[in-house]
Amino acid sequence: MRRIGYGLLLLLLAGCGTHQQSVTNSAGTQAARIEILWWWMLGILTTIFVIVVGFVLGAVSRRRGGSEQMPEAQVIDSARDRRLSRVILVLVIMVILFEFGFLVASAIVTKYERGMSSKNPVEIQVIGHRWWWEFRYASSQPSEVVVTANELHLPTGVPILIKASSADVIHSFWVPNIAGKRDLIRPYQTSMWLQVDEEGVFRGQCAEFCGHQHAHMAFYVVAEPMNRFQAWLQAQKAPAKEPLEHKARQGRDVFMKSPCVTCHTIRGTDAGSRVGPDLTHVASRSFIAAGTLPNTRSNLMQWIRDSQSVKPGNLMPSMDLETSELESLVAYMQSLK
Amino acid sequence: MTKAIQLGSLCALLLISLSCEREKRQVYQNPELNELAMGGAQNPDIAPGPAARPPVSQKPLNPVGPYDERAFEIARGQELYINMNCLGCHAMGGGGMGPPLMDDEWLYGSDPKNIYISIVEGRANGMPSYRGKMTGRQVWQLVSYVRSMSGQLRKDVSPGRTDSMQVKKPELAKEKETPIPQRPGAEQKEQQR
Amino acid sequence: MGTRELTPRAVIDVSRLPNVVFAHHSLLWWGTMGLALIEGMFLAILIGAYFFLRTRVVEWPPGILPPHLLWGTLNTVLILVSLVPNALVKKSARKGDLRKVRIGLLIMCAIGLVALLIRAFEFPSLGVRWDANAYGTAVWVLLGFHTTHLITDCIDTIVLTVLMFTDKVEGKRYMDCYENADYWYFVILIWIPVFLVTYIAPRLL
Amino acid sequence: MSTIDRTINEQEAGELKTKLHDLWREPPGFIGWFAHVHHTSIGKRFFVTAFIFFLLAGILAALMRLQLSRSESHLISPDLYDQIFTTHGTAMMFLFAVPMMFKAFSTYLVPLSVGARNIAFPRLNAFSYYIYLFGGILLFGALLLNTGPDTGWFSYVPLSGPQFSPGKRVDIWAQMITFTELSALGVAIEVITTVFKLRAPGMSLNRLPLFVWSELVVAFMVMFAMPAVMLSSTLLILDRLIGTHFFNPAEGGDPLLYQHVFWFFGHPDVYIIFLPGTGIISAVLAAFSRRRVIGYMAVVLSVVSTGFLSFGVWVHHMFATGLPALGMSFFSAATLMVVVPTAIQFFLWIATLWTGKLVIRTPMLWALGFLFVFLIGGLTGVMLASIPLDLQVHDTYFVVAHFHYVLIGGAVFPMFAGLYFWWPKITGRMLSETIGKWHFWLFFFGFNLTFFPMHMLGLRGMTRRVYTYPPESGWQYLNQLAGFGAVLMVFGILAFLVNAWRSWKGGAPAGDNPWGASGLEWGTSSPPPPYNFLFPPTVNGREALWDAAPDQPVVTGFHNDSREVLATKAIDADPEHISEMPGPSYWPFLAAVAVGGLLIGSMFTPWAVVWGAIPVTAALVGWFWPNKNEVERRRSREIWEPEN
Repeated sequence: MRRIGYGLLLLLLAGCGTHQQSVTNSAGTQAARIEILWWWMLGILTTIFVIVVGFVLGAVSRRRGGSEQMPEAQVIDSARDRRLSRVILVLVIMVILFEFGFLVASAIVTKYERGMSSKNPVEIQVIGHRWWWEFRYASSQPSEVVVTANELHLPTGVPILIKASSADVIHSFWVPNIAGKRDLIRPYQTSMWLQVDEEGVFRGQCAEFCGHQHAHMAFYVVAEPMNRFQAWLQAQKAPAKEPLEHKARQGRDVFMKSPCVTCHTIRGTDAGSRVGPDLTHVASRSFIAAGTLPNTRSNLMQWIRDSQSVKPGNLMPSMDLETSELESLVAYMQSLK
Repeated sequence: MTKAIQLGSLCALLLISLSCEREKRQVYQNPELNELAMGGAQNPDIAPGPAARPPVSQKPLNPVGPYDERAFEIARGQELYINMNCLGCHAMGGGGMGPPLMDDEWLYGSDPKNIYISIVEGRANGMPSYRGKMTGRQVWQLVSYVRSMSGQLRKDVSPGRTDSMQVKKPELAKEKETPIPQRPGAEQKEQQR
Repeated sequence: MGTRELTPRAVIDVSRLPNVVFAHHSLLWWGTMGLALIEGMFLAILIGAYFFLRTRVVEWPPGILPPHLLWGTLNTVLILVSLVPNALVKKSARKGDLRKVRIGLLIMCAIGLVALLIRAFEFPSLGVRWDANAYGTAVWVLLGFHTTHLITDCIDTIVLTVLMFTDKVEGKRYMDCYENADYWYFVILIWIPVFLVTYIAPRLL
Repeated sequence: MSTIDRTINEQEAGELKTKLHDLWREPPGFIGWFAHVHHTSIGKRFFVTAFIFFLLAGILAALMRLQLSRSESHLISPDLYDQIFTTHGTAMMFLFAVPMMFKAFSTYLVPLSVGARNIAFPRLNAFSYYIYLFGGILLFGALLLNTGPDTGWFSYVPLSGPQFSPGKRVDIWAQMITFTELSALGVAIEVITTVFKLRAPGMSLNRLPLFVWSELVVAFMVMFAMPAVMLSSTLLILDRLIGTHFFNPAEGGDPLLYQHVFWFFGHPDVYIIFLPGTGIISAVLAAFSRRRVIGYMAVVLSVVSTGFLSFGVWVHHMFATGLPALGMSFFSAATLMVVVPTAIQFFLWIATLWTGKLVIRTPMLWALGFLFVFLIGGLTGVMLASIPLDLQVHDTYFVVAHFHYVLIGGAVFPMFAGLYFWWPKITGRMLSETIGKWHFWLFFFGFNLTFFPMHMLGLRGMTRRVYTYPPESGWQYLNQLAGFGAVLMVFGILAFLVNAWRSWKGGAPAGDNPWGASGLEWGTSSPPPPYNFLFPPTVNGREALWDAAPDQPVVTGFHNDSREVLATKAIDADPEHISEMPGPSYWPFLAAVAVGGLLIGSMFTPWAVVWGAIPVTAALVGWFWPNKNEVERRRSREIWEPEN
């Protein structure tokens, strides 16, 4: 089921493929810099490892004192010990020099990430909730602010300013392929810059333990060229469309009468609570339940009827609606393009 | 040696067997809850949402709410209290437009079922009905939290302070109020407020 | 049974060594100092936390007056005065002068109890509850930390005094008195930073 | 102190033996068990108890591997999984690693290796044991009661705060910390006093065995680090139970304060766990290379400087919180600096191997395994010191792999090296070499198979503390590999248990010094008699037994009717005075029970602190109340030191 849905997602994002989530498969400026540092370190440290282990094995194979009964403790050749100590001194100095170089390299990488800036960057507020992500695209007029959840659209090739904060406990914002992580700690709001250089879909997730559903607190980054990004942003600004077909309209009524309305917002309707994710354009997203289930009809059904079977302990109650109600509700959800 | 092992495993089993009610983290509501809601209720349809539509039963009502001993559920109730904007009228229990919830006076009765009905049905003088806006389970969580506000619950399940401005003692420090029996005219009094 | 002679061997005969020793010679001293080190570390971190919290708000103390100085100062004076009888206990314990030790200990008990009594007035004089805000929390915990030491050392001293009036008086007891005096010095010492942070800092920050 | 020649004949020696035996032996029977105060019997308890907690926490680890061997597995619920990984981490850190490497090894071995007849403050030592035992029982009992802590072994606020962690789970975690750290602090005081005051004549500080040096440094680190964690957990429980505001941002508190205080303990703790290991390794390498370790002074200085530096690096656990860059790069540099002293020790060990006559026995195998495993952990540690690299792998399985290489490499491998090395001394019987080798190789391969793949998992984005993962992540195969490795480790441990059992039931008698090692502990019989040494020894060089003169003097002249020990001068260890050790007593146990009652009660009502204080005080008074006859005896033979 899940795999089918996943394939479906690929079709959905025609063209730009999903990337294997990995630190060593960078698609962002920071991640790329760090990846270079990583490979260098791996090389150098592996060499050191091989040499040291070589010496140990050499020593072991070198002089054996037999293994039957313990031989007498040997007389110490202090001259040789002193020679050895001098060699060790040299080695230690080399270690210190290497570490200094490493420190400088790291500092440069850090500086680059921190030094990034731009006149009027794309500014996005990332808010961690138990256990989902809220993304708010800043704008000069409050009415223009776009609020979405669990799917972060980013334009490629431009610096992006992330304003990170949390609504409850500590979460951590991390997309391995794009940049290092940043903790979201109430009451702080910290900012970090990042830049995506490749189009594609990248998985990100919460990296700080945040309770029962920490494991299912993921999101997807959709990186696309500026024009496509702008088009998407425009679409998201619009309020929810009046459902056309009858079933969807029934679904809307179910939504307004059921506990759904107490937690979710659908702009353009009476539903305006910010406890749960904003559902104005839920159908435009490729995943539901914070990157847990592909956004298919059957998954929506399962999620609404019995969210607790998917994410035990999450804050959305399992609602046993009657099948007809459920079907129309899902129809409504799917009409929210 | 072997004796020690036997003894140890025995103790282990014992502990598991008396595993604490207080600490249960249940993801589903236990079905008898809705019945509890219906027990003796005038209107079989008060239970919110389809979640609660079992046959009406005339069980004598329970002086203890189903979640009164579940720290986890009570904490969820507290969360609802904030998210559902109960604060709007009742503040953090001190009362405002609505009556205070942390004192000894209960206009509509202090036992869980009455509170349940107050929430689901709504009451005169501005308490809206939340029928259908919450699942039965959520209402019961809210009921238990509301009871903790006036110190009706055990201290080791009542919530501590929240990460917000402190306007009152945390529930686990609230001394128990003994509900005064309902006087006739309580509602008029309420109207004057 | 013939008792075979083992080879004559060098031995160190320790039978004439002293067994009543004071200051850093005695094991007890090392124990006391270890305790003092640990408690001092607690205090250091607590004070660190106090100033960390101070940096989190603009106004300190937030929206209330700093604590009244009266009781705090009174206690400081008393505690500093106790240096004298404490020194007496320590000195005469070293000499094994029972009379002076008893007098000194009695005075110390009295001072300790009075200090605790005054402490009971100090907490209200802070003018804030521990659960009001971070400032209240910090000062209450600081003062509570020192009060705990006051209480423990008070009990310690009382028990010791009782012992010194029984027939259990011996060299070991004098060592105890000596170390108890050392510990009281520590309690005095840590009171100074606690007083400065609790009472003076809010006036300066 | 002058030495004189006198003859000791067998009869005299024999009489002395029986006298000392009656004087020092522990009370018999089950009830008597609670009155034991000798460091060998308390030390053995620390070994056994810590090892049992190691096994229990290991079982929890196996459960986690089982759960993670399939994606989206519903074997274990998230709620239970959270309790399991929290208990696993907490138990391994607070109930196994520190108690085993510091409390057990130092309690049992330090007095023997400095030639003392008992540890300083033996009753405090017993108290430390019971309080630690109660802490452990509290934690695992809670887990069985479905009240196991579920917020991670570090319990970050606000997740562990009153709002987001209802119930008693986190309170139990916090009190468990208080129990175990109280015990650690007690042992620290005992070790420091023992090392400075009870050394054998002639064992000046610059002749202290390297193992004792590292335990001494650790004792000091415990004194400075443990208060921090006791404080962080106490502040947490105050916030939870009496509504203080240390971590409540709305009232001027700050969650970052918790992280600072916690990691100020947390990082030194890694070295508290690892430094005793280095001491054990130095001892084992010396014995099995048949030569002393090269560069005594260098080793000592690097251990000491590690101790100091480790207090300046805690912020590297907080790189991702977005603190100011400048401050962070300072801590990054400090972290890299800690590597230097460890590197020095490493090179010196290898030089020792290079110039020694190696004898490969099981203890030596474990020491060599340590060199291999810990090296990997150290090198990945260098990577983590870099802020950018850390930002990528922080809180992922890469870090999980790293610290298991450091902690299992730095604690478990040396622990087994030490156990195989000192087992003959402790039990008087040898362990089987064959089974020992099986144990080593199974554990060694199992370990690397389990934890090496986790580096890859981390780089592919698998974060820590997840109870499951999506199928499309492609993490399943590596996790299954790790699971297979875990199975091998389990078999390794089983091999050890079999080995221990067989040796216990009838292993070959060990003799005083089966390895021909140099430490003083090898100078007495195995297992040591209740008085440790018939004649307390004196020392003539760094390697006590190897450098001993043909007729090395011994200490005589105690009144053999009371537990007298010789106290020496702090630096140069000249005989200074006679100190009398307290005998068996039930009070430490009762005091521990009283303290336990107070701490557990305080989770339910603050008033427990008040009424709980009464039995505690009573117990302590009983503890210190002198015995009439003893007072008489002592008074009869007091010698006051002259006033200077």
